[in-house]
Amino acid sequence: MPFPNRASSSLNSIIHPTDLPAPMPGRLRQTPLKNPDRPYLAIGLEGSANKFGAGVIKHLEDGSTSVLSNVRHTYITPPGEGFQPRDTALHHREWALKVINECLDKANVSMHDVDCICFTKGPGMGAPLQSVALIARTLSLLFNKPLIGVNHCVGHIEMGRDVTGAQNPVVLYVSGGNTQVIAYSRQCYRIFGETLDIAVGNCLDRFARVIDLSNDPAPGYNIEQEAKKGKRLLPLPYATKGMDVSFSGILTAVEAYTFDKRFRKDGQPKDANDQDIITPADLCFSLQETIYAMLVEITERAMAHIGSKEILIVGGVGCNERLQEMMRIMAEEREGKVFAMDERFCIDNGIMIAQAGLLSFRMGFETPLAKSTTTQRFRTDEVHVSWRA
Amino acid sequence: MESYQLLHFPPHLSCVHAALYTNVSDSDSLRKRLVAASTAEGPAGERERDAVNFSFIEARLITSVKHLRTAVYQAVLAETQGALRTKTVHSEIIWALNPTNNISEAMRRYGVSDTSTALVVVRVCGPDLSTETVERDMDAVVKGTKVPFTELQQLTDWAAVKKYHKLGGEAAIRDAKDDIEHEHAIVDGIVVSSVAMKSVSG
Amino acid sequence: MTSDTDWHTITIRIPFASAKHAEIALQAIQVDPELQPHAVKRTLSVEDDVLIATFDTLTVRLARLTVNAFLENVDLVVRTLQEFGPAAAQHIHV
Amino acid sequence: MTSASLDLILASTLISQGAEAKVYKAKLSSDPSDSEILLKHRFRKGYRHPTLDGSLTRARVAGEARALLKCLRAGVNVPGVRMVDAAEGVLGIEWIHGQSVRKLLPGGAGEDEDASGDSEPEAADALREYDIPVDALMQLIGQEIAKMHLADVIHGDLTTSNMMLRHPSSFKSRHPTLSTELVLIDFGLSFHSSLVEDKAVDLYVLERAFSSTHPDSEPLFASVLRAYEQRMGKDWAAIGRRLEDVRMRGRKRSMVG
Repeated sequence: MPFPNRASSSLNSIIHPTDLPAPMPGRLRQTPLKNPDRPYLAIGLEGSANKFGAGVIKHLEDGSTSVLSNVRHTYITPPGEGFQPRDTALHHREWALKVINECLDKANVSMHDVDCICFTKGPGMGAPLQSVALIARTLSLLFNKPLIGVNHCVGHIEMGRDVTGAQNPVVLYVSGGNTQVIAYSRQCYRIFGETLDIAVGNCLDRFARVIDLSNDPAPGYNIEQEAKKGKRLLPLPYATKGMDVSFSGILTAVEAYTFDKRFRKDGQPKDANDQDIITPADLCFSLQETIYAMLVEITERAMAHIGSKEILIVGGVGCNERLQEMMRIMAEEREGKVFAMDERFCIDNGIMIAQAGLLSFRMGFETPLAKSTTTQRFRTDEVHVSWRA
Repeated sequence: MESYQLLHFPPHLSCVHAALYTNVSDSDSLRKRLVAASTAEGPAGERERDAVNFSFIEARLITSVKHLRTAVYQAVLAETQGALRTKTVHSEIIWALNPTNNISEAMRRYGVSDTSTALVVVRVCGPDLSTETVERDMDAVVKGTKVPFTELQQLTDWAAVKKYHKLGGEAAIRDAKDDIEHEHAIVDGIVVSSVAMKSVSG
Repeated sequence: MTSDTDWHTITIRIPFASAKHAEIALQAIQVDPELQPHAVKRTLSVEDDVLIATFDTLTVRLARLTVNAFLENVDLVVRTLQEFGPAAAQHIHV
Repeated sequence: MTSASLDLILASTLISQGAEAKVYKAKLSSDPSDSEILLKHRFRKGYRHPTLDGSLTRARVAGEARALLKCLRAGVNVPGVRMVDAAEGVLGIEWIHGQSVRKLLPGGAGEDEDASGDSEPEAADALREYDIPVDALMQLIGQEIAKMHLADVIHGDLTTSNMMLRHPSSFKSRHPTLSTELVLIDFGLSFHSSLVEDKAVDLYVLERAFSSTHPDSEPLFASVLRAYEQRMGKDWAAIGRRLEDVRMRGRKRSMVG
């Protein structure tokens, strides 16, 4: 029996659920963020992984926001290959200025008009983050604009809240580099549960490489299309441990099936009576069903515990329609609601960095030049969410 | 004889009748009769199987009424799910009582044997069979004295129970060494739980 | 093999379109520390419109890697200055 | 065609509903002398592929039952198993007549985060009803967790809601002075491990639960730890040290971008 495969023991969820306040239905605390006295503009630069994005956002006097532009260029590697930090940084250096110019043109603004320049401080890949920060600093010095270092994940959350209007959702952040269940509490996005080893997107991308799926537009997208043709559910280790999840065992197990004598790489039976076969589509199908069920489960546990009925899915893997569908089924069972976004905002982008950056700027935060370094490790719960009650 | 209903099973499996017999004298011929009945041919065979259509359980291995009823419940549940490991619900009760999955071992240990002197006899059936009929049929098959189930715990061979359930080195037993009655309660607790979860203890 | 006191020293002088641009390049680049501070010493300065960078490294290989990375950063800053410099200069401060 | 267990559930009284399971009070037979039991039903999850849902539910019912049996054999006070229908995801266990420790300690009664002092009197009264001083209760908690860890069972969700005191009126105590007994419940997230790390984390989760549910309960948890230390004997040193590390590490994993 392959289940449940206990992931190698590691620290269980530390922020114990009871840590979080039960919601206080009556008292909606006043948000410290006052409406701006005039329109505010910010440009956001994102390059923590293989996508370079630049976006301009506008905060209006009535408290609403409007996305003036959101331009992105993705570094796509040939099938069977992942993106390495050095090559990704080269891609960002080559494309950044073009994308920034395009985003300013589309927004019909110049650098002089922005109130601050926001960049991803982390987490992410070292060389790509540093290249983007270098550009941000140069622009900041050139136009004498304040710099705002932004946590990549907080960017995803704030953009998600703004685009979807979710009030206080449980956030499932699933991407190539991260897997976390997050809930807001006392001016901090607390990590409720997370992966004990690799991120779910990383697991999908690496399996896509094993069966040579294209990376264009993204390996995860191609796994999803392949999974739709899958018919057979193959058992894989289902590894949730409290609020945490683990994917490395599943990746090993699904890769092992490709050496199974029943595996047909081309997906076709050898001959008429070659019935008991395993196709790449079956593996993609089984992989998705197992890992998304795990993600929905830890999200539901977080919702049950803090009594929330809203779910916000952010991060590249959040674009996956099967994950959204499964989350919706779970939410409906709890009379809850799922907020998901399309690929404009789900996938890494610059506008989310502008949004989170402008919020903290309007609360008086600024990153001094000397502190405008980047970091590969920047935990979501290290950010002081000053703009929320 | 005691009778009760199982509340949520199909009618033909909803009534349970159980009696405790001591001073059982003819257990060897009863065992032979059961073996013969299982293979007898034609209408006579049917009638014989009907006559002995009970579960004959070694009373000295039963630690409490709860122990017995847990085995009955799980056996009837298996019947409703078409998941019997043995031929009938009555043989399934005996299988459920044995800590291992080995059917012949279960029959040998928990079923009637040539040396059985005390038996628990159980009949699972529908409401169509009156308690009087069941009791009459039971008495017709077993030569012994019916006693109330309160006597059960005096008959229990606790050493055999501990041996079969491998409770020798267990901490729970060590902790209770001074108080024999408490130790029996602990053994009963473990045995009842083991029987209840046998379907998943594999 | 060099004894541990022998450091390789390389000095690079890079002229910029203006002193302001050279200063911007210096400030932008110096924020990120060298990855191996024990084996690479970096000093940056500006004289008029020239950015001067001096690197002391323990090994020749480190000299190559450090200078290469530095020049890549300079290239990025220069291209950014070229792209946005004019727009920054001609805006009349209101 | 509904199943016997689903009919049983329809006839039972729903007590509570968590993310994964609904809990009921039920009776298996018509005999009044048969005591009621607690049913935990891991209901089907619509979002999961039926095959995956089935095998997962079976595995979890089995896991929880095995953990309970392992504890029973090791002498840990846990509810006995009364009935199992793994296919339907139903686990029947002994109904514990008593009160959860959470409700017996200050701050535990109110659900609201800042349950003010008003819950103090109720908690204190309740505790009197169980005729046990707070410190003795902490001792029982420490001992019971130690016995569980000595059997290499990790609970996985230790909170004061997952511990109960048996009501003296329905419990024949063998203890010289105490007329109640502490019972650990809800082994839904438990697993087998002999690692010091897992035992330290179990304690850390309880410590966090204590501090967030019961205000200024540091001294209470300290006495739980002392009793745990005594009962663990030579195994305590490593676990105690690791608990320090776990406290320092706080949220454990640094996150690669």
